[in-house]
Amino acid sequence: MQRFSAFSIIRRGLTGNESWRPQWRRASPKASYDAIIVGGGGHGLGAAYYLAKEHGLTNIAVIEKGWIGGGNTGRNTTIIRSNYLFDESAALYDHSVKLWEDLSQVLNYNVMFSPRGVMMLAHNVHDIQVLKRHVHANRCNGVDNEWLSAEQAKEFCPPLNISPDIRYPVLGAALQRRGGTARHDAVAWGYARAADALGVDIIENCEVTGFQKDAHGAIEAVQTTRGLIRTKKVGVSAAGNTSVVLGLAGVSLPLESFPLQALVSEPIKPAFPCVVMSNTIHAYISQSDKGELVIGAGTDAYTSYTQRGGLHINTHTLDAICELFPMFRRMQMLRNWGGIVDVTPDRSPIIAKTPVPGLYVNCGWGTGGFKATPGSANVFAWTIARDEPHPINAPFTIERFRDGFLIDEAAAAAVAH
Amino acid sequence: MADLTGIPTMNHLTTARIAPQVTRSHWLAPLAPRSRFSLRAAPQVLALAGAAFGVAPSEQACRAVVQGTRAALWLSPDEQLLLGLEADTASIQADLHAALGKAAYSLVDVSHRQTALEISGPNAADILNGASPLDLSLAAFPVGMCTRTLLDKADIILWRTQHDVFHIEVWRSFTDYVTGLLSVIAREYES
Amino acid sequence: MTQFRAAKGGRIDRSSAIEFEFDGQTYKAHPGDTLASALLANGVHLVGRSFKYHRPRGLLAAGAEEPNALVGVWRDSARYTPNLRATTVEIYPGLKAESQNRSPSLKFDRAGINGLFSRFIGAGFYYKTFMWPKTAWKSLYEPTIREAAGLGRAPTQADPDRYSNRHAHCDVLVVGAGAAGLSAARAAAAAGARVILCDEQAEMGGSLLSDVHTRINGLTASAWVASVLQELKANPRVTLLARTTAFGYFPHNHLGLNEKLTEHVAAPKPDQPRERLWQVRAAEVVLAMGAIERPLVFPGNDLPGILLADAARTYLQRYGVKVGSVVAVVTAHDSAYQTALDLHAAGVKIAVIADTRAEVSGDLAAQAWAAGIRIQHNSTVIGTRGKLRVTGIDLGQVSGSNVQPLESIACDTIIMSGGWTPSVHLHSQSRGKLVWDESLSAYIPGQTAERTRSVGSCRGIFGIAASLADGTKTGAEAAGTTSSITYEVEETRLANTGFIGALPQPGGKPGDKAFVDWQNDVTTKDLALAMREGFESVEHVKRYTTNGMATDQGKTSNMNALAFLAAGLDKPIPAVGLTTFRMPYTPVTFGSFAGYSRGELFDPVRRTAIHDWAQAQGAVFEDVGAWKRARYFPRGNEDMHAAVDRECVAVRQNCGIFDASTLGKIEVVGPDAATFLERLYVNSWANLKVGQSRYGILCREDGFVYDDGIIARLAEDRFHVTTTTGGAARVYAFMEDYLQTEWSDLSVWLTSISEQYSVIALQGPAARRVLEPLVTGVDVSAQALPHMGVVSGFICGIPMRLFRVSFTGELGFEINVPSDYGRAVWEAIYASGQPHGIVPYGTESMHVLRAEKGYIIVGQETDGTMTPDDVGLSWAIGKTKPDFVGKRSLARSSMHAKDRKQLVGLRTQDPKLVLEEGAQIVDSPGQKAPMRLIGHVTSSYHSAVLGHSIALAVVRGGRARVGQTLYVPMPTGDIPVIVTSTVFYDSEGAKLHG
Amino acid sequence: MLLIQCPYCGPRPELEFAYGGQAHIARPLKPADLNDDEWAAFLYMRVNTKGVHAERWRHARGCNRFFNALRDTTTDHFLAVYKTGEARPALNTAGGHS
Repeated sequence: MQRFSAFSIIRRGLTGNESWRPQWRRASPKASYDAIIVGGGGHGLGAAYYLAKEHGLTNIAVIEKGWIGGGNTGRNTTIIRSNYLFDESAALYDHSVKLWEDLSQVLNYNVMFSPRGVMMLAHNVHDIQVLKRHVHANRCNGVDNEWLSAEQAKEFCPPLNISPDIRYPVLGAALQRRGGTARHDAVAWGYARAADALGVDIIENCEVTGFQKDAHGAIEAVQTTRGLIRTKKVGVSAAGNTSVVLGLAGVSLPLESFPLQALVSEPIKPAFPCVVMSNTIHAYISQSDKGELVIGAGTDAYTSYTQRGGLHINTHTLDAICELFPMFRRMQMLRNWGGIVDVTPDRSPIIAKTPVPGLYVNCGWGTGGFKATPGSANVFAWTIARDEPHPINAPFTIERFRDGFLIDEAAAAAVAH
Repeated sequence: MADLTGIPTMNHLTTARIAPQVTRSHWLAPLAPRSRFSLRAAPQVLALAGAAFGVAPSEQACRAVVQGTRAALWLSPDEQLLLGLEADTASIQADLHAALGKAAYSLVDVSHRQTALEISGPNAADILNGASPLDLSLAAFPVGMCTRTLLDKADIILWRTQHDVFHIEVWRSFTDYVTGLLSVIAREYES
Repeated sequence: MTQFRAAKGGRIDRSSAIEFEFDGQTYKAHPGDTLASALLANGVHLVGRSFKYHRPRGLLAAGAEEPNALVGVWRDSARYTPNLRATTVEIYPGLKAESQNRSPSLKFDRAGINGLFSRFIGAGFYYKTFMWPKTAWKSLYEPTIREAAGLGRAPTQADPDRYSNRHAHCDVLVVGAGAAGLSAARAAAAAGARVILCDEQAEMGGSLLSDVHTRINGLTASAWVASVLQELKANPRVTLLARTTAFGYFPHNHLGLNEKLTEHVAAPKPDQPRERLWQVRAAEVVLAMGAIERPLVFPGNDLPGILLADAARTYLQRYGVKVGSVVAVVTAHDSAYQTALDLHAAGVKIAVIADTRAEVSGDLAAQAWAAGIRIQHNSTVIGTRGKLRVTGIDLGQVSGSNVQPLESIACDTIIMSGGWTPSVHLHSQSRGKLVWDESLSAYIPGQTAERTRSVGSCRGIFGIAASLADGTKTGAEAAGTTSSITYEVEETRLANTGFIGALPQPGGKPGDKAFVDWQNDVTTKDLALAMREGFESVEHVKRYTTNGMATDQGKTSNMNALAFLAAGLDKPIPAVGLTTFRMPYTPVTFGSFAGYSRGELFDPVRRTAIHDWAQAQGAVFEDVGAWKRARYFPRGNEDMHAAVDRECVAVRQNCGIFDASTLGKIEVVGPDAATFLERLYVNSWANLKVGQSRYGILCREDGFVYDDGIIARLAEDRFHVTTTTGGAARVYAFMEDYLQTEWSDLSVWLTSISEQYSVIALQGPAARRVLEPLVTGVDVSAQALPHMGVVSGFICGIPMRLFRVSFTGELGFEINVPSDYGRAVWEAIYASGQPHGIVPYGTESMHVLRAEKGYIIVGQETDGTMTPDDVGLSWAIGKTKPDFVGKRSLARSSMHAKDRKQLVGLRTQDPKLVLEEGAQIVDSPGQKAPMRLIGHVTSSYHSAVLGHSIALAVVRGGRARVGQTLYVPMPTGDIPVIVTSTVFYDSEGAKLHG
Repeated sequence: MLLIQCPYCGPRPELEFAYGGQAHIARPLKPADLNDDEWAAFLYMRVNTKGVHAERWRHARGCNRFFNALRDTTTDHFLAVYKTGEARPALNTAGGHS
């Protein structure tokens, strides 16, 4: 792997940048692998990296039906935080944040993790109760999250409108300083490059068309648009398309896929220092390093695989943004896009074994998957390598729905991801 | 002891922040109190109510039938909104119960649940379309058509009584919002 | 009269001169100018600095595709708009504009030095560095990058302007009012269709407005446009929308249009909205978006003074502006010859027409020849000269794959044409397919996904006659007919040729600083580097180099990048793929999406009939959903705690009056009403007698508590169901769902009566004495109306539904009266209560009073994961019922686990200490994070009546822990608490039944 | 914003409707007879079809009726709407504009 550094940039720059090599090989499928990851997003590429790095499985491949990082990894608002309510969630997401903190150095790829702080606004007494419950639970779990008065919130985020005259005045906020954002494409590319360096094959334009099982019903091969590939372990990280892929193996999941839209403004000089989320009025916003205001909209109401949604979602998102940040009314939307998010009944993910031996799944991240990328990839790799869950993802099974052990962040906190 | 039977209704509205607006583009004002009933039953039972109420409910979807001081608005295959004079509230109720007798139905007094507004004038439809996603052309929304729908963030019943006159029924706590919204939309037609 | 204003021509109003400011300097212009044309008229080409290298940039285009000339326009301190394209900013007297992304000035920009390091800061360099030391990213690198990035500055004050919204429907929506669009609209209108025609420009007509040669039906092009517009204006079924951009194509032929209403006005009227969002539902859509001229990619192609040939013609013929004095033309398409001839006719010297093609036929070449203009075939450009403005062009001669330097020619302007790229944006947004047309070397619309049709040059049909015919035929089709309209056209035919990719260079190497994406500073070298590093998917290259991601969304850059990529990968262009076209077509103001929604119109403010009374009494309100509820009624300078203490004591000692009107209410009527509730709620209802009420619990099918409320039986077939305030709408929908889709066998109907009744809660020992004198037709004695009894009668002559219920634990009544009478009845009760010390109390006191009794609030004690048993309500479950919603889920073993969180009471040792709601609970002191959390505090108050603080909490296995000491870990240390029963006050309920 | 054909009121904007999830999932008549897996399947398992999806809509801001629809989740085009209780209609030709 060509090492990245200021020095290498200058050295190769002086020779006309001719000596740069591909960041990862353009691999073609081998006849068989020790393990195959389906889905070349951050979660899948990350799982491959950790399988190779921490579990010594290097004869593995990531197969992606399109181009890597082209799904939700490249379509999200890059918010990273771990101030979740339940112990199980806090543990999972904080494991992730810890990995984020030195991911650039570990991968030798600048993923631009920027812990600029994630602030969640309270607009009524109920919000205050819910967010304070978060603050206390997080503190006791060793996750940073602090309560701010409206004035302190304004101090942390000057554009915030804390006037009592707005429809839902800001009464306070919960702030996680370690939270922030990262450069989404770089996460996929960084993992791809590092995994490739460890021998992992990254195979694009290769779609799964079926699974082949042995006499005991265990996975023995994957049928793809690029031929049959033998393997005894398959980890599926297919986000919105998980139901489709698992369906090929006869596994049905408690999932529904919805369109999720997001948008950016034209780039402007630094005007917004942190990430702000408001569940009550459904808005979240930050500013990218390129200068664009990055704004998340809600999901459309109906399941869909079209990767696009309605105009009304945008009007409702932007009226909330303009209400909270009235100086942004004259800003202009530059680009809008849609992703497909797979949602579970309790809005928490599934990272688990499936009823089919050798088949593992990492899905159900809804609107919150990006922040969990390293952590989820890390424990998913463990689960695949050892055929048993890591303690952190042990609660995130499929069976929890049968047994009623829901991890219901949505119902409990009603805080958007 | 205090007897309030005589006091004017619409306390809420008269203290609300709206007064009738008369402008070049439109006329917007609250309408007088009415007696209102939600009558829900199977279509054939609804038909029975016609004689007693004095208005045969429309069988066609989204149509209002008017007879003298009374009107029946189709809201759903099993739901009609009956409008009458405020003074007739008790008699309407009694007549309908008598007429429907043992039949299975639901008659509920909702006179005070909602208020009525009227918007009219050359720009009435344009102003409504500032917040209503419906096609309000006469072809798509003829005189006599009524429906529950949305006015931006409020539920309303929209009823076209004449080609440039719309009757709006809105739950009382949304009255301020609906009137406020319509007046803001209307402003540009004054400039 | 400035030196570059042509002697005649153009559509500007030369009779009046207006002044405007750019970067603090005052210039003259004419009405009808754009900021761009006015600057050119004043000889100003340098208008901006590029995103990364801060290279001096001039105008490239004359329309919405402009990548360079981004300016900020300043109306007043609250009306600053960044990143506007000078080519679309209409001049008005006093317009103030400023250039962006430069410091201190356009002519001298410190960051221009970046250019020297370009070899080190090429595509994606930032992914490879800024990683050491780790902490420096946040403290140093990122702030530096962010400061360097971004173009304009954000507005800093709230925008006072208004924005308008309009939903519209039509039979045919025509997007674009050039030859094809106008003829399509005309044909559709002639067929009687309801037509909306929109065009992004101030004047409709498109390229016809700068075409002085073509004749249509004997008229000049612009005269023909005027006549058609007049005809369409006169048609009441046609809506013409100029300055209106169709920016988004949404599912089911729903399109978003942005209309600019006041941007061109010096002093807009106060009530005039700045912009209007049109949300159009069209039965049929006709896209006539035209084509965009493609720039040529050659070394130094980004100097000020280098622009698109058609832009030069537009500036001349539409704005009467000459782009320079000595112009070199580089072209791969005939149309640039017309421009050269027009400029020549206007007295501009044409130094050379360098044509990339081997031979050129056709009238225009002949005319140029005749005019004595030098034409050089097989040309390429190997370099340009100049710093802040082009001063010369270095031509090369192509023979086969070999490129020889030819000569250097002095000029102050270069105009170029690589041919035309059809604007397929909206077709693609609608999810229509695109197909590669080799003969046009362009993508054109293929299979459609909506009811939409493309006409004219946006589908590769060039030429006025052809576009008029195409528009007419298609416009009629969209209106469901055929048209007999024909047009007589005299025009010069042009060959459909062009060049995509980078012009050939000596040695076959991509030359230096050959820009593909002007605004984002993406050169052929960046694209080459991306390919070298293995980024081959067009989406990867786009993201790695940021090509096409600038504010022009790649309108001038995508095709050249694609071709360069294809060449580099040695694949045919269609094999490389295409990036998705995304909404919006051009940037759209946030405010126009928000529309009227702000302040009270952001979300309805719901007020009860008693609200104004409470306000007059100085009540402090809280938002509960959309409702405003009185939280407490301070007297004098009481704070909330003082007011709440006083209110609570008053209720317990005398009586209090509370506005409960926001509670949800549903009247459930029909022969099967009881059966319905039996199946839905956990309780039994069959045995509930008429005139009685019962506390009901509603679970979701998953067994968790969903809502609760009092349900009264008014008659055998009539129930009055109350829900929580927040639950009103969702419980109604929940009931309708089961009725309509599961239990259609039941004869029962629902009617929301939430707002039919004002609900006045009268609570306290004196309640009966306050109520008695006001009511008629009812006996409110304890014998006649026991706890949970319900009766109809009159209060002050007003019909009422009287519930004897209590959410305080005191003797209590809830009086339901028709809402119009709510306030009057409230005031009558309040008056009657004066001798008994009645006080109004708010939601805060209500919370304390119910907590003293251990009554739960759904959403506070429960959180979507609690069963009825968890919150101590298993007593309410109808044990003998075979089924109810949620019963099966409650039978799962996990629902009976010993360590489930259960509702308990908590007492602190220090009676004054009030725990924080949401605080966590552990079973041993001194734990370090991560602690073993066993529960949390759900409600916590100071109880003035009891003289100590109280709290409710959910704790694992809580009911078995009563009497134990647990700990609430706070930053300041652990707070020991004793687990108690949930009932702190009148546990035997004597007062309730008094 | 989708345009949805209410079987009672005709074509109306999506804003007036509430999505009701997968259609034809009947609540078991005797839930007690189901084992935990069967009950969980009823509660939570959804086909989440990529293609023609039978789903429930409620004209919540209109006539308030639930009804069913066939929609292609890869295009969002509606292929059929039908009343609650009616069988899923067979599709003669898939596709077509909505």
